[in-house]
Amino acid sequence: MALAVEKSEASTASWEPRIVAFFCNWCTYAAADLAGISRVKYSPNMRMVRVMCSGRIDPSFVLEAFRSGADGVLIGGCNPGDCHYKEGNYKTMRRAMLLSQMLQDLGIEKERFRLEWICASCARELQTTVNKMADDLRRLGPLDWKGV
Amino acid sequence: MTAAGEAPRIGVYVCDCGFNILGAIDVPEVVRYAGGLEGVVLAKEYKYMCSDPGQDLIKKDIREQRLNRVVVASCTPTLHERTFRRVVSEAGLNPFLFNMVNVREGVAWVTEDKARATEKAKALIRAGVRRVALQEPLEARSEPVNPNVLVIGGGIAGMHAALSLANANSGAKVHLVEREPSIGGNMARFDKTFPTLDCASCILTPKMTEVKIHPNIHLHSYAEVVSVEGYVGNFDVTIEHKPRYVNEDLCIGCLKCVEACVYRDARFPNAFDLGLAKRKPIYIPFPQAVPTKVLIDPMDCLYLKLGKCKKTCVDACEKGAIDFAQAAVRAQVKVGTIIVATGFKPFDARRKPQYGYGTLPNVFTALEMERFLSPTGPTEGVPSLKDGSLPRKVGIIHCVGSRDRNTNEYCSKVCCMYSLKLAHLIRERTGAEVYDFYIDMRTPGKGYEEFHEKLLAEGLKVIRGRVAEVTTSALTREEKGHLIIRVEDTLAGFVRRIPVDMVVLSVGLEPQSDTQQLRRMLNLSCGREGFLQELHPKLAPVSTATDGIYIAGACQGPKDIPETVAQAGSAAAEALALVHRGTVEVQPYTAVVDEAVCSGCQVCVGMCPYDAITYDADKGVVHVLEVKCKGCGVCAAACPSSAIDQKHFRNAFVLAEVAGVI
Amino acid sequence: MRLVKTVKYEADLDATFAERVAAQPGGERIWDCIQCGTCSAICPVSLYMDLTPRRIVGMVRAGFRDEVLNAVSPWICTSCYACTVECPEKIRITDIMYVIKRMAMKESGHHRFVVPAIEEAFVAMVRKNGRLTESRMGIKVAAKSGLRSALGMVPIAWKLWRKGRLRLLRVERMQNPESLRGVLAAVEDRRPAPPRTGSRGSPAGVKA
Amino acid sequence: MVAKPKVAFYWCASCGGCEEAVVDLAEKILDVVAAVDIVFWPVALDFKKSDVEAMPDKSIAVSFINGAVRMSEQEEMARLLRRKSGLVVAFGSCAHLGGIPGLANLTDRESIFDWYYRKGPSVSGDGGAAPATKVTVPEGELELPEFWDAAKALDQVIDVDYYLPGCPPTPKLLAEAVGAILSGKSPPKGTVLAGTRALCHECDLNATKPAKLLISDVKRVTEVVIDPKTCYLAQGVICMGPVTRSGCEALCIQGTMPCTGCFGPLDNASDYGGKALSYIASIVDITDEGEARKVMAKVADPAGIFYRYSLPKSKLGRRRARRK
Amino acid sequence: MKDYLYFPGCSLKGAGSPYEKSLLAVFRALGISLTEIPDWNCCGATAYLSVDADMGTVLAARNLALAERADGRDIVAPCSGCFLALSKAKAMIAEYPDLRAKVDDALGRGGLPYEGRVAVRHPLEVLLKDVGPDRLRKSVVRPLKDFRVAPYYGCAILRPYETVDSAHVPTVLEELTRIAGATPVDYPHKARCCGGMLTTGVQSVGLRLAEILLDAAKSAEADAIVTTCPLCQYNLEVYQDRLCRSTRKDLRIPVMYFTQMLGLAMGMDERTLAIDQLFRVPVLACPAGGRA
Repeated sequence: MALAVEKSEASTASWEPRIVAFFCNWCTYAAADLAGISRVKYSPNMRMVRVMCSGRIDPSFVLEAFRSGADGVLIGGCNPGDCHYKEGNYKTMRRAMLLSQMLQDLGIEKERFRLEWICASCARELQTTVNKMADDLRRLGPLDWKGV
Repeated sequence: MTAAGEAPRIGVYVCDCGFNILGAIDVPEVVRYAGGLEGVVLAKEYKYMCSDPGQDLIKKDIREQRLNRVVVASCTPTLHERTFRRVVSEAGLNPFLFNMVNVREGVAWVTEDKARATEKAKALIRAGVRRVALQEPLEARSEPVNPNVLVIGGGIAGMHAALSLANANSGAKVHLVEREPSIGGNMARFDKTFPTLDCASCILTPKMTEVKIHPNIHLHSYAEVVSVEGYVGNFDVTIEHKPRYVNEDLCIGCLKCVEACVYRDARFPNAFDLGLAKRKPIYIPFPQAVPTKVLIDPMDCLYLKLGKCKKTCVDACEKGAIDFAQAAVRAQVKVGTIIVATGFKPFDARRKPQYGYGTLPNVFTALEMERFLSPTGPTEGVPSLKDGSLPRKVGIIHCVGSRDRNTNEYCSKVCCMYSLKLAHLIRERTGAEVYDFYIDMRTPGKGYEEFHEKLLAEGLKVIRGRVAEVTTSALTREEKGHLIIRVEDTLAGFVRRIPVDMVVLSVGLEPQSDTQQLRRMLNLSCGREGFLQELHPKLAPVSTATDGIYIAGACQGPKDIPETVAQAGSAAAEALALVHRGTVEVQPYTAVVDEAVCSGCQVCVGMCPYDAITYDADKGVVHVLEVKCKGCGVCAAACPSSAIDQKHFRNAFVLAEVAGVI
Repeated sequence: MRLVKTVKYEADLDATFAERVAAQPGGERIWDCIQCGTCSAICPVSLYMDLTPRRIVGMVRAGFRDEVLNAVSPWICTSCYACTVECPEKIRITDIMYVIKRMAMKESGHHRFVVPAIEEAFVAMVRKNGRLTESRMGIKVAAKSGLRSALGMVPIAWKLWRKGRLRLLRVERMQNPESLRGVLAAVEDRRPAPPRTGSRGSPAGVKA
Repeated sequence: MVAKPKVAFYWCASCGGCEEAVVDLAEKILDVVAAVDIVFWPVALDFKKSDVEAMPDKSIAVSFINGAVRMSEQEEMARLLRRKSGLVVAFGSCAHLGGIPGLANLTDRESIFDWYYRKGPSVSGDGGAAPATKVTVPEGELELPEFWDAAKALDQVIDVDYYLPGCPPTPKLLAEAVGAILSGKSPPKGTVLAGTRALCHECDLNATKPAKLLISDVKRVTEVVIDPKTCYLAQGVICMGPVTRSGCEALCIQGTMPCTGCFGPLDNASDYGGKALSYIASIVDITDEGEARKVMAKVADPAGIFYRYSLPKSKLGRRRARRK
Repeated sequence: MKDYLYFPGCSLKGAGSPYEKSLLAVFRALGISLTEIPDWNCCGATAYLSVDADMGTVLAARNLALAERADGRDIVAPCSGCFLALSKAKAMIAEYPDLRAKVDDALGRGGLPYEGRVAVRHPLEVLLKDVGPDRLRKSVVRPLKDFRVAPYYGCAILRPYETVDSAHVPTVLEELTRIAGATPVDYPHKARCCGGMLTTGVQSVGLRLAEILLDAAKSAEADAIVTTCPLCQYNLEVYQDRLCRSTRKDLRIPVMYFTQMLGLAMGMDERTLAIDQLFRVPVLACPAGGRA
């Protein structure tokens, strides 16, 4: 199918990690906008998927991302207490704790799955988080998920 | 096949945004690539998609090319999603069959390498195309807007906003909440204002009275907003009135009670005068206070403290206004929009011990100096030393707590100008020789630089250098008994030690200490300095990420009076626009239940912070109340049998996007 | 009076100087300097400096290599770190002074000054014994700092000796200094031998 | 007399419980035997592979294959039966989702061999002898089936028509299934022959849930005395009911054991473990990070708990293969 | 009681010996054991940073590594110079990966791994944070009544790291003084450089700084200056006569170590505390006090 073609296209030349990022519309996505407005450069390995609340993120999304070729998954949510929908981020926090453990049991290093609280004005934090993650992944190498 | 049934015919439009995107991304290549994606019938590049010709281009194609899906790759959706949704709907397409791909803030502006930026842009567009192919038509809901407005903060910003709103006679009632006993804010403390040197109270007092008497303004003084629930159009606000121990409706401000107080002389620090002047337990903060109502400080009042006192005040009051039994009362008000004008907090000079504030005599902050210079202040307008004598030499130190990574990195913007103002007034009142120690003299603004030059002409001694310390350790005879200012005269290139009698610290402006609680209560965000964050620095300077809440004045960042007033006006206008429209559009991103699959396990019920999900015991399934649902999607993520999904953010959409970006 | 041309042409400046300083640990932030002069003003010895710390940072940024490397200021810096603590831009001025001292030793032919000589004597002694023997160091210093001040030290030395705080015969030494020398050698090996122009044969002992 | 439809049963990597389930049909089995003619059932009747090979393609009406596919031999037999049968039913959790043997995917062949033939405490002597596909003995060379690196569900090796979930499937479901298939009123291909909603829907305790199903702690069955009258989740006991397909009529719960999920995910659910994890983490109502971490840590071995029966069919399928 | 590793440094083996004697005596009395780091080497001091920063860092790092190998307990570094040199090396290595690489490489040769595990502590910190004011107070048997002390911090323990106390308003020495029953006097520049670094090289400047300080302490009517650093002690003490002559001011004042002050309050005699090794012996109002 089309995907295969596009992938090979993307992965020409030296290998670069692919980071799928799920960002909360109110904080981390806003931080990304701010980063743009203030021209804060960060690694292009990260590609954002916007959701209204980090609490919308079904762990299956993360599993799907890894299965279909992501080398890392980043979730960006509001700081504890700051959720636009009161408590969505706490649910994300607990899911992430459990998911991270499960992923490690399945041989996926914890550096490959991160949950970060990045507020609407945290452009710099976003930059460091993304760059750090990209570096970690380069160190870890491709996940190249094989499945059964 | 799309949800709507017919095969997708997608149009992709990539915006150059002038050179913004074109410069960082190989747009033609991206367009070529997009053209080849599944379901895409046409892909085009244009200079400015948001411009009229750009918009017409889309409309034309929708009609002529029978597009049933549209993707625009340009700036962030927060900026123009609304615009383009309007465009597609004007062309007869459901606005939710449109998808915006963020290649400016998301790619062009944040990526160094053009090739990789181009690749990233392709990925995002690929994802956008896959997503839009699945998107389904939706109807945006609209809800009525309560015409009343809440204004938090009764300083110059709050007052101006309140008056602008009230004068519109839009039928809107303005609830102005001020936590101090009187409105007026910091401006009420000033003697003169720069650069015109006109008397602050002369321009402020009339405004204060107008606020008080205006039929459309409900003033809640000595009160605080304790909770805000709801959302744009209808907020439920709880206001707590602190007890004055004086019945506001009865008190006429004759002050007989104050004279009558058992305390013959004033001996308690008056907060309005920053503790420089004293007051009695029963007092009004300052002569022009509005409302002109007395209040009793329970910490100082004998009766309220110890339960026994002759209560001479009670006898003195003909109105019988004094009421020791008064307690805090909470009031509920409903409003549709909120303006936050909570102002700033002066930097605490104690955090710079090297300047000796609080440890060395005759070191004052600028705000204290404002009070000294005020005719109604502790020294009736003539600043004097602790021993009562007049200072012969005064040093004004700029940037105290500003432009300093050890305290606040930012420039507080107003200090240079107010320091010059203070310098002028101090010379005028005391005849002292005044030194201004500055890093850079920042005087942009109408008539500001002229003011600076006026001061230079007056003989103000300006020294370019940031003071390292104020010390009493004298190295020469003439230094003995003085405050010695240690500074490098950077223009001369020499270190100097300058003895003065009085030091004024031009402290910077900081966010109010309770900004974080306020931010949480109103669901706003703060910048790294801690000031409230505007939605967009240029295009939405008084709007916030939360619809219906606007910010004005120094709570958004350091500002002088003209700027504050201008912002207050525009915040009022934004609020009025909503009131005038009467309704708000609510995004239809609500949750939906597939009742054929729902097992009634009720996991979702506990998830919803708005109680929008109810369990139907007979059917053994749950229902979503659309009006209550705010569209966070937490329930969808939690639903164990994936029976709940979120409109416009369906699992399938998100997964399509994920597959796309990889 | 004779007039000297004080203009600086770009050719007189070293375009790479700032970068080289900034590349050293502690030098990174020179670009943040707002020339406020706090460093100079808090400095306990700036009153004696030919170039105030602020000017040094400014001149480093502008590429005044020779002027900076020949300045006295870095050599009278007492490493009290007051400037570093006070700097509103968190520039590590003390570290920058160290950077300049090191460069001066390697690059500027002429130390007009006794301090560098003392520093090198110190380093040499530690290389040898792994520790410092104050008495010996004192003698070396006296030798370098000229007869007059050397004589001035005699009564003090005498008193120290009487108080048992100066042991002339004892040399402080590690059990096995070789272990240390090995380590230091390793550091040497790791880098291309730098051109130590001048600093060896530099005329030391000139007083300030 | 009319030829009765031919039926085959086969047993791949499984415990044999599914075969038991067939026997558990009790007297009903007689009807089955009367209605069909069992042409292949290694556990009960003596047929050889060659007999099956001899049959014409598609001559078997239905093959019920249970167990995960772990070895080359099993794949071979599965393919053979597929060729010979009109319909193939993945019979039981293992064939359906990989089942308990699928948990082997939390490790790999190397590690398994290493433990069982070298490191394990029960290994005596020098160890080192790991199964090989070819062994030479005095009598000549023997061939053994190859043990794969990962266990698979049946439909990961052959095309499957229906799934009969459960560990084991209940006799009731089996009977219904057989009935449906034989009566020709066969459901659409790929159907899982059980409920279409989660277990809570047919669980009596669902009525006992509180207004808001939120818990402050998760407990293991061993930690508490379960009150059989109220929803186990409400008691803080992890129960897979909400995330598991119904059809078993809450047998375990009636036996005061929480559901462990043998019927697998619902049709919409993209990943069983992901969903299970998500809802459990969600209902634990703790906002303090430290506290939450403690409670989440009590969910020991999440992969094992949430993928107990379905690891091979999960999105990730197995533990990441060690990179050489 | 907690035990520590001990890094004496070169000064405490020389003119700073009274510091070492009194420190060891006081710590012993408080039941704290100090184990000298086996075959320690010079901390590198400031000299190395001016000549060869890498080597300076490696020198310091070697001592830290030795401490790790010994048993990784906290290092007590009484000499302010050493304290800073060690703390700084630790901080810099942590901050700069390539510096770290150099250190690993150099120490690696000697089969000495460096992990950055050990904490570098100043005795003041140990006394007030670990031992704690209460235990110290209990140990005081002879409060130094009416003894006016000018606390002098010097630079290195406050700047740039502020680990021991605040660089602007330090209070630990005052606290210790009060615990010893003496009276801390307030005077400017108590944390300002004494010029010790310069008296060797640029004596004029070094002595000027010392003069300012002595003058300030005298005019605050202090009976003694209490210091934490051998270099400061030396610089403030040994040039006093010369300064008196050159400035025609009376700048004579005893300069003692905080350990000596505490020791006196704990009732130890002057020999144990090596007070007799000072140029000027503090005069204590209280009985059994020192002689002039």
